[in-house]
Amino acid sequence: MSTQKLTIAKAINASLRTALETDPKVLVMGEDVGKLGGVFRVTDGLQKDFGEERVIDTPLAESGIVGTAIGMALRGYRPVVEIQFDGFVFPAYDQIVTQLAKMHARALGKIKLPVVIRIPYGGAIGAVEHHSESPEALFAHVAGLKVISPSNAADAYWMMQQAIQSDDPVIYFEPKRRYHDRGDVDTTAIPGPLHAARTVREGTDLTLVAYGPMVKTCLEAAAAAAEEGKSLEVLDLRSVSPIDFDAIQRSVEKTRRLVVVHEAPVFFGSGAEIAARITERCFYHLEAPVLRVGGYHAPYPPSRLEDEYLPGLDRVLDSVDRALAY
Amino acid sequence: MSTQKLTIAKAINASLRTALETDPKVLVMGEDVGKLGGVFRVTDGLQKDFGEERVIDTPLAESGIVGTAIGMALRGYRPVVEIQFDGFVFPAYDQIVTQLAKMHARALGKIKLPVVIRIPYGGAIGAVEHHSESPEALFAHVAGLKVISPSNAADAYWMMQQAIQSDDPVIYFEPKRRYHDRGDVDTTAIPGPLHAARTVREGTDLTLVAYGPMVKTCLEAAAAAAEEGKSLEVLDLRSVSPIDFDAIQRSVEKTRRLVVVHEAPVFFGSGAEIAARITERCFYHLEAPVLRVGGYHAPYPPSRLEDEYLPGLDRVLDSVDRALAY
Amino acid sequence: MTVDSTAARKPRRSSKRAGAKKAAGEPELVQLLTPEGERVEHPDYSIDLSPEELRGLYRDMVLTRRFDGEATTLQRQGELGLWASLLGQEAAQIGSGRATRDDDYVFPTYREHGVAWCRGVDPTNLLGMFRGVNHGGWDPNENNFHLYTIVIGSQALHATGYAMGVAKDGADSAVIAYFGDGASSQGDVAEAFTFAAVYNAPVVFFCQNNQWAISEPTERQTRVPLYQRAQGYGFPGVRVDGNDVLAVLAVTKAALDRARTGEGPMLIEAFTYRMGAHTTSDDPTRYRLDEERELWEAKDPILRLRAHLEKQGLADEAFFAALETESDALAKRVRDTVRTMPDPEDMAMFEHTYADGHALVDEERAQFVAYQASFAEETN
Amino acid sequence: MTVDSTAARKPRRSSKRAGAKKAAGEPELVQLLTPEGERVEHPDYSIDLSPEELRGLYRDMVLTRRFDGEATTLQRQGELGLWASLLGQEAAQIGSGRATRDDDYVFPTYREHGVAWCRGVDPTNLLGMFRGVNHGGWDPNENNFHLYTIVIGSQALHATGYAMGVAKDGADSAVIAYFGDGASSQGDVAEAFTFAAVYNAPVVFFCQNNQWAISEPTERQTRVPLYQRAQGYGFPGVRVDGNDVLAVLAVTKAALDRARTGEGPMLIEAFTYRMGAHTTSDDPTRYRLDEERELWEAKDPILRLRAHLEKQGLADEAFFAALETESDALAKRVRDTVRTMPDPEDMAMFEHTYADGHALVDEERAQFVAYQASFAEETN
Ligand SMILES: Cc1ncc(C[n+]2csc(CCOP(=O)(O)OP(=O)(O)O)c2C)c(N)n1
Ligand SMILES: Cc1ncc(C[n+]2csc(CCOP(=O)(O)OP(=O)(O)O)c2C)c(N)n1
Ligand SMILES: [Mg+2]
Ligand SMILES: [Mg+2]
Repeated sequence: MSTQKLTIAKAINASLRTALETDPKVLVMGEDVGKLGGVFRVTDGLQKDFGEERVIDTPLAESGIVGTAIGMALRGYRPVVEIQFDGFVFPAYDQIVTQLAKMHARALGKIKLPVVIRIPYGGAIGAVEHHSESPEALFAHVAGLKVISPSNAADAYWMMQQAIQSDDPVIYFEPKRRYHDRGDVDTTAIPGPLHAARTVREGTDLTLVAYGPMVKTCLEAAAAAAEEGKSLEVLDLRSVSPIDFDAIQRSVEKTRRLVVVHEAPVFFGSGAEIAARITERCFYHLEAPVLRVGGYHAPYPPSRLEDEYLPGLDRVLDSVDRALAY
Repeated sequence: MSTQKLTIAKAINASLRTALETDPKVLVMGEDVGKLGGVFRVTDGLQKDFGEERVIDTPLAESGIVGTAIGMALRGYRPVVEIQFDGFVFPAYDQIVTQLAKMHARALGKIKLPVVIRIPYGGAIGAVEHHSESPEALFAHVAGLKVISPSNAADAYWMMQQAIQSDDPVIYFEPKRRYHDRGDVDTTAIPGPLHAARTVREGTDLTLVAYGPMVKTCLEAAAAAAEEGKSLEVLDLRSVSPIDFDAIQRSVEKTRRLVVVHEAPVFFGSGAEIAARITERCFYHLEAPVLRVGGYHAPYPPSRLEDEYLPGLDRVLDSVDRALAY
Repeated sequence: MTVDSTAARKPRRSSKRAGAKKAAGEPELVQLLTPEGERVEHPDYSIDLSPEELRGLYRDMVLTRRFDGEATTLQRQGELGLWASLLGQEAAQIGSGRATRDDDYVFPTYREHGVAWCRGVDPTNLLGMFRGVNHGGWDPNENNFHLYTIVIGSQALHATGYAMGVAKDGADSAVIAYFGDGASSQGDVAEAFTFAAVYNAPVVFFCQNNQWAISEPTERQTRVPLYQRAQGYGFPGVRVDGNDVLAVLAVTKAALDRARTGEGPMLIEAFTYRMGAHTTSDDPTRYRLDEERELWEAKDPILRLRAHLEKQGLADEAFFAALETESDALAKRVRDTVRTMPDPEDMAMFEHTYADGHALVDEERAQFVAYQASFAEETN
Repeated sequence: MTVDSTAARKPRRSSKRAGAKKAAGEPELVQLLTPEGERVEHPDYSIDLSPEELRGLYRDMVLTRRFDGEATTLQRQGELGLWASLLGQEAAQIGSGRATRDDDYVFPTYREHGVAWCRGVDPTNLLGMFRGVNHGGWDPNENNFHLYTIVIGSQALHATGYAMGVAKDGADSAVIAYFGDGASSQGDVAEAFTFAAVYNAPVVFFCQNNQWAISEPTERQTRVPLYQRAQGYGFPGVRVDGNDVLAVLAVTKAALDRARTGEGPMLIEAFTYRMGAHTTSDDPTRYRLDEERELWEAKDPILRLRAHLEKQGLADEAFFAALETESDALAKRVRDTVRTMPDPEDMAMFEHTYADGHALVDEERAQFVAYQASFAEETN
């Protein structure tokens, strides 16, 4: 066993390093990933150690980055692409949706597209426009992509390992506001399945489902609720496509109440899919409708408003109370 | 009153013609919209009558089309943009999501973006890849856009009039497989609100909600169910953002059962949002979970499989039976 | 798949501007065979083919055209949902396709049936997507011929990325990306130029300027000849007579050789003409005059090479007759194969969305099986 | 906002290639004032300014730099979340900004504080988005100065569309789109070139090549000088010394005049240098050497004009002293304004998503009000 205490950012860095070391086909590419080490330093030191042929600073063109990554994957490489911020993925959206997601099926399985797209996402970092968004639903709706998001350092490390090893395109959403959260990372552990949810706190009265940055918020909410005598179970979803509905179902059959929390706008967000499917699966178990806590139907606001826009402790607890009141 | 029997395609054409005649600021633009009249002839004859300055054949570049339309809107024009097929909107997705949708808010309301984006969408026309998709959820999730889809000729005419008159960007999804369906269009009528749903068949046992091409399918399903003694109410949603939840709620409070039907994949589709919100609003009214009928989590299949992929009469009735069985 | 004795020289330094000199309005284009079938010389590109090779190119073009015509007929008969004919572009495709080596990689758009032929893809495999039984019916790696790409311009980036990979591998293969005049307007093509230039990728951009993008003439895409686009990205562009199979072969071979020896990307604009409709769904009478087509019939790529073969006595009646028979046989095989091409199984919908599986796909597949079984039950 | 007596000639036919001649490795650039402050002539571009106008340009640059420096300080003090400094790019921005007419329309990126100044936008209005109180704190139509655009390259298309509208209106205004060297790689910028060329739109593309896109040098975006990009799209490109306010003014005015007289688009590459960090979040020591910056300090746009003013006796000590006082006052006003800039009301989140309203926004607004009210109740 070899356990280190790492931040999420450093855990991703370590995972990329491991992949570059163990598989000569792995490439890292994106804007400023080289000397600068990325604007969040997630790729820090990699170009120095693996050279410009493996860690590639690209022209400023996201469609070009993803499009050429597809080409390199066709040549047998396994590119790990960085999109600098959530709001800048859209120039690449066509390549992701019409090519990356569909090419394996188009070729009747004859070719594989092992491309990982890293996207630092989410708000609460006081940034300017386009730097705080949560577009995961726009990828989960698209068949052919897998969409995941770690909430802690160990997952950040292992989910990146598994994403790179996957022969499918994976969108890896990094909870940027949690980049500096530390956790134990055992780089010799045997990881569980990539798309399985994990119960991060057991409870009996209500289930909170979250992923990425909102897991911590939900744990805080559960701790606060505990002081009021409410027992909340918290599930870290880890994967948004596929979603581990079995795990949610198991929990809801026990707690009979579900609140889904994400930063992304509620309207057409992950919460909608989870609410719809879990209601179908657990119709006779649910004591209350599945409630959703998330962003409003508005562009992500100027940062001085983000505390109001984002789901925080109070809004989560408010929904918990509403669900428990049924 | 001036009522004509028109196909949906002709009704849109007539509506564009009216708009070009009455407002010198209205422009029509897109690939092949001029001499050819569009690949579906929806803009047939418009360039001949209004000239190349008003009906503009563009270079083959969707981002350019939407991006320049934004610029023209800033100059005071009201561009109506055609995207040739659903699957080709993605190169413009960045301009739509990061610019068109957000610019009004970015300017604190100081500028308006009256741009209509016409997208022929949906399947069942035996086409090759990228020509049969239903990407409406990918627009509805984005605040700042309005998303609508007519199901009949009269709506096609009037909703286009209202879309053009709206000061907000409107994504106007045209049910291409229904282009040739005829209906009465009264071009002097006073239309109802753009975003209001309409009850197209009254019923008492279950509500079917659909929009665009699936309305007809649902009406057929309701007729078939009637023969078996089941009374289905059919709601034509007409608008996917905003959604007329009040109308759905009213209907569900009466019928107590709801099935949502769309061509788009079920996972993260409109049905999820409707199921989630209606379950919340009608928790004590629902006798069955809201069921969803739609496409599978797979790329739109080769056309020889589309009958299996798309929700048809049988699949709708199957879900109706399942809902009624609760 | 290369005509190996093609003696195309590597472009000299000066060739960067080959074709850049304007002659009376129209830019010069590289031509080695006049519309009348006369061999002419060009300072930068030359070619020396044996009679057998010349007949081979002729055969390629004739068979490709016959296949293409048969597909059009099959569409009219309802066997295909759509067909995108290459009529008129045979020289551009056979010339460039025959310039490639087995280890080169080709990224076509949706009309490169002639290139597919050169790469050894069975023509009947091209028909699946147009019939609606698949989205691409061949294994790209079998002939280093990628699937057809419908979203205009996308494949230029895939080609560039592939070429970057080739360079990383230290291989001396080259990559060729096909696209149209309309595609030149897409941001993806521009970004491909940028990436290819910056990384000096071994990729040849082969633009078939057939002068139309559905109903839009090339003037809707550019106001200067397209080959000039390359220069502003820092690599050479050249316009070649796209109806002259010899010139296309020579220029493409030179460009591929250039790429494989580390000299980076190049843009070839093959100036040609789409003789037919955009696809079988299209009606060109709405937007262009018959006269234009007639003008181009005089420049027909096949007639031109035939004239040359005949004038030079390089092929006899027996050759042409045998080719006719071979064409008929090909057409028949295509017909028979398409007509018996089975529809995919329903369950195929649930295959190949993912390589590693996906829980939702499993769930939906199971539901579908149950749903279908419910009919069986009812019938019981 | 024009310096009207600017006697920039319309570029002659030959000027299409101005700057295209290479001199010892580096392409020629248009220069009218040497780094030492000497006036020089250029065959295609000339300028003749009064002492007052020269002092005006100097004042613009000094005040812009002072404002910019103050904003950097305010960021360090926590009053702003971020600042994108224009340090070093004052001449490129003031020269081009002063070349515009009131009725022209400007599409900036996020660093055009000097252009905003020329357009009459109150500098304090630029700070709102960097403080996080809004996404764009001015009315674009008040000064024909669009909001800052953060998504790289997008605004090039808005500018082109706007210019197409200007042409439709038959107006003789021109449009100018700013973007960086990095932005030149974006498909949107290429598509803007295509649209502008095809419709002959009255738009000037003004690329500030400050040689860096965050940590990436221009070689990551192109292997030839960027101004050459234009030619392949069928319009002229020129490289101007971006640290020479006179040359920038002359070239931009000529390009705008060209556009307004129906000669279509033009690309100006202002060759300059980002003296500071990309933004206050950036650490340039990780990727570039101090020496480079030092080299460019010798070409400082402000010192250069000051040297000229002093050498020619066009400004006296009193002028410089008064300007110093004015700078201090500006800085103080900026400081005071920012510090008292109020946060937006919570409810502002629900404003302006739509012009015509949206039922969901109404619903969420009502829920939010009820939610907030619930706290008030609890407190009661
Ligand atoms: C992104 C995208 N937009 C629109 C289309 C529809 N479309 C198919 S072919 C075509 C014209 C292509 O013209 P060109 O690139 O010249 O190729 P050609 O068909 O002439 O071979 C268009 C607009 C598409 N396939 N992809
Ligand atoms: C589409 C997009 N991708 C990435 C970014 C992140 N980003 C912001 S500025 C910048 C570099 C821009 O360089 P350049 O165009 O040269 O302008 P400069 O900052 O030098 O003025 C990058 C990559 C962005 N804003 N938009
Ligand atoms: Mg073409
Ligand atoms: Mg720069």
